[in-house]
Formats: sequence, C-alpha cells, structure tokens
Amino acid sequence: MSITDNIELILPFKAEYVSIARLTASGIANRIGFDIETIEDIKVAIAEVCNKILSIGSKTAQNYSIIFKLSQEGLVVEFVCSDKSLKCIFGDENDALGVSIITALMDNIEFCTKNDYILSMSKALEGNN
Amino acid sequence: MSITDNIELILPFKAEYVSIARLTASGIANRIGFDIETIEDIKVAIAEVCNKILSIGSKTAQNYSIIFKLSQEGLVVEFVCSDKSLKCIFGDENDALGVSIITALMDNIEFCTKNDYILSMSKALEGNN
Amino acid sequence: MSSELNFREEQLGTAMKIYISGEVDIYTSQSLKSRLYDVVDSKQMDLIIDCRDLNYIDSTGLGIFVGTLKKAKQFDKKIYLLNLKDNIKKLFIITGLDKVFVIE
Amino acid sequence: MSSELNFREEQLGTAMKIYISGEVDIYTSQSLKSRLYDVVDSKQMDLIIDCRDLNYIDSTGLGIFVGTLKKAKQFDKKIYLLNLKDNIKKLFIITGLDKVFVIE
Ligand SMILES: Nc1ncnc2c1ncn2[C@@H]1O[C@H](COP(=O)(O)OP(=O)(O)O)[C@@H](O)[C@H]1O
Ligand SMILES: Nc1ncnc2c1ncn2[C@@H]1O[C@H](COP(=O)(O)OP(=O)(O)O)[C@@H](O)[C@H]1O
Repeated sequence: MSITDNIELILPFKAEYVSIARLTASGIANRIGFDIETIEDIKVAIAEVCNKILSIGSKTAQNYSIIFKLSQEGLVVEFVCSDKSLKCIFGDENDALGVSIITALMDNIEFCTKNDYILSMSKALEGNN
Repeated sequence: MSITDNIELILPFKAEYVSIARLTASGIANRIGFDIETIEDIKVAIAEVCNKILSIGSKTAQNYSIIFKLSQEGLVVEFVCSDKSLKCIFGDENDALGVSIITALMDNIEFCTKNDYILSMSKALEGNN
Repeated sequence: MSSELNFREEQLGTAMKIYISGEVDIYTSQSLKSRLYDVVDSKQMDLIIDCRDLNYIDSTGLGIFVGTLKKAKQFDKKIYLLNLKDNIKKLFIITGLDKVFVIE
Repeated sequence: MSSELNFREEQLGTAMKIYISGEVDIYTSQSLKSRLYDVVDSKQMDLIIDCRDLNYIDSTGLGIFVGTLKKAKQFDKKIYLLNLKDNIKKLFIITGLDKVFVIE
C-alpha cells in the first residue's frame, strides 16, 4: 500500500493567480518524478480547470482549493470550493477546447461527481494506464 | 487602502516538499512584481522557516500552512500550524545561520508572537523600509 | 507586475508578421485578443504569427486564435502559424486545430 | 524522483576538487554531508569546492560546509570555494562565513 501525501493550494477567484497553480503543479509533478513532457501536461490540464472555475465564478466563495494527492502510483488532483453550486462545471459548447485538452492529457477525469470536490483527475506515474 | 489577496499552501511535515514552498513563493513574489534578487531573497527566507518547522516537527499535526498575503504594498508571509506548541521556534544556538539569513533578507519578522501564527514576516514592494 | 506576454510586429510585403513571446493564459489573453483583432481589422492582410518564443498557451488563447481566424476569413485572409514549440503543437493536434490553421 | 543535487570529483595534485551542481536544501543536504565528510576523512587533502553549477543553498548546506571545514582543520587542510553565484555569495556574506572560508 502506498502512502499518500496531500498538498493543498488555496487561491482567490482571480485570473492572475492561475500562473501560481501552474507553477506549484509543475513543482509537485517534478517532485513525484514525472518526466518533463508529463509535467507540462499536468500543468496544462490543471490550468484548464482553474480557467473554467474562474469563468463561472462564485457568488459566495472568495477562493477555491487545489488538492494534490501524491503517491508512488502518481498524482490525483481535486478541485474544491465551499460554493457547492460549482458542480459539473464543464458542458457548454465553449468548453470543447478545454475538455478535449484535459481528456487527452490526464488519465482519468471525474467531471461530474457526487463527492465533495468539484472535479477530480489523475495521472499515473508509470505508463498511461 | 490596498486590497489583500491571500494564497495558502498547506504542506506535509516532510523535507522533500520545502522545494514546493520555494517554487510557489517565487511565483507569488514574481506576480507581486518584486525584482529577481528580491524574489530569491523571499524564497530563501521562507525555506529557512520551513526548515526550522520541520526540524522541530509536531506530535499532533500532519501539516503546516504558509499564508501569503499579497497587496500593492508587498508581501506578508505567515506560517500556521494546528499544533500550537510551535511558538518562538527560533532560539537555540544552531539557529544562528538561519536567523541571520532571515533577518537580513526580510524587512520585518515577528519571531515570537501572541497571534495564531507561528511566525510572520514581510517584504515591502518599494524600497527597503 | 512583470509582463508575461509580449508582441512585436513587422510588415512583410502584403502580410503582417507578429511575434508572440511569453505565456498566453486566462490572465494575459485579453491583450492577445485585442492585439490580434486589431491587426486583422486595421490591416486586413494575411497574418503570420511567429510563436518561436511562445512558451505556453491554454484553451483561452487557442480560442482567440480561432476567433482571429474567423475575422480574417471575413476579409478573405489567411493565418499562418510559425515555429510552434512541441508542447504547443501538441495542443493544436489534441484539439484538432492543426487542421484549421496553416502550421509551418 | 528527480535528482536535485549532483557531485563530480577530480584529484588535482595534492587537492581534491569537487563540483557541486543543483540545489542544497534540507532534503538534499544529507547527501552533501556524507559526500564531503567522506572525502575529507578518506583523502585528508585540501578541498576545492567548485560551485559554478550550484544554484541554491540554505543554512543546512552552509552548516555542512562549516562542519566539513572543522573536519578538514583536524587534518590541517584547507577548503577553497570557487565560482560562487551571486545569490550564494550573498548568503556567505550575510552569515559572516565569507570570513571563515577561502572564497575565490
Ligand atoms: N472547441 C472549439 N472549436 C472551434 N472553435 C471554438 C471552440 N471553442 C471556441 N471556439 C471559437 O473561438 C472563438 C473564441 O472567440 P472569443 O475569443 O471568445 O471572441 P469572440 O467570440 O468575441 O469572437 C469563437 O469564435 C468560438 O466560436
Ligand atoms: N551559525 C553558525 N556559525 C558557525 N557554525 C555553525 C553555525 N551553525 C551551525 N554551525 C556548525 O556547522 C556544523 C554543522 O554540522 P552538522 O552538519 O550539523 O554536522 P555535525 O554537527 O554532525 O558535524 C556544526 O559543526 C555546527 O557547529
């Protein structure tokens, strides 16, 4: 059984901080041991989710949270917000580009979930299972 | 009056994640508009505090938090942990190097505080007040 | 605030060449949009976008390229994308936009 | 796990030259400590540490340099630090360690 370490980044609902999410994601993916191309992929996918969360916005929440779950198997990324109206955030026609990018770059994505998080996605460390 | 945005990074008590703190700190300092040398200074000072928190460790807490408060005036960084025994963390003779580094690189440091955080330090955006 | 996206333009005969450098993301994309739309509207020429120093682009930026292309087509003009880095070319392929633009 | 700290050694007459590259922090510092202590103990020579590719060091790493120097002095040997980058030289000056080491 593999130990999981959680790292959490909490960001304001502002476009200027998505670059912080990208940078932190790169560092974490590098720390786990992903190769450079996969680090870039994870970074891009995370930014796409941040973009969408920001484009919807929230009437009640000031910030949202990215939880990185690191293990020997790889990385799981969960997006969380106190505003529970943020669910199934992808779906309208303008999302086609973002969705195709996320889907191509990550292994598994839970777009619509009954769990507490907005969205969850994962990348395995060895191979593309 | 200046708006303050908070960014929070929550890290496990593990040495391998201090590099994530450094990277996130660099991105935030860059976003605020600090020059390259000051970005490096902030990064180094933050890592020194993380090192000390890790070297003490905690019997009750799994992780600690770095809160970055961004404004037009500059950056305030607070270190927070649910383990309230983490107070006045610097002081023994082995801390001389770390303390001299932090003190030289940051503008103001609250080493021992009655507030909820372990330690707070700040860097002003314009000039070294 | 450090500037993460920069432009440089030069006229090449009947085409406009634009160098984009830095990162196009949700934060910087508005300046890309106004710059590209502006050039298409005011010049009404073919557009050559040189991406040799473009390090990052997201779906917001790709959408702006698409929007620019639609505008250019109104004037019967083309858009050429030059020197895409591998990570960026990958996004064009993933999204199928490699078939929409002339990528060289 | 990517490797953030690397070493390369070469013998120069009666001195050992060590190239340190990457980042010395609380996580990587144990490998620096065992490497430097090992070289001092086994070779008992002057130590030339070339830091041209050392990008980062923290107080943990500085402390290891100090510890290595103490060891070296037991054998009456010196430590020379070469090609410190500005950000690292700054830390030696701040901590007063620029007066303890021979920095060239
Ligand atoms: N997945 C997609 N495939 C093709 N075109 C897309 C896709 N997503 C967005 N677009 C197009 O990209 C363009 C983005 O334009 P936008 O930057 O929003 O400015 P505007 O809509 O004001 O022209 C729109 O024309 C939109 O139809
Ligand atoms: N502020 C300081 N000034 C001078 N020497 C210091 C300072 N802080 C730590 N040191 C010294 O740096 C060395 C660090 O050694 P260390 O890596 O902990 O290994 P060890 O103590 O096992 O030799 C110690 O000899 C310690 O006395």
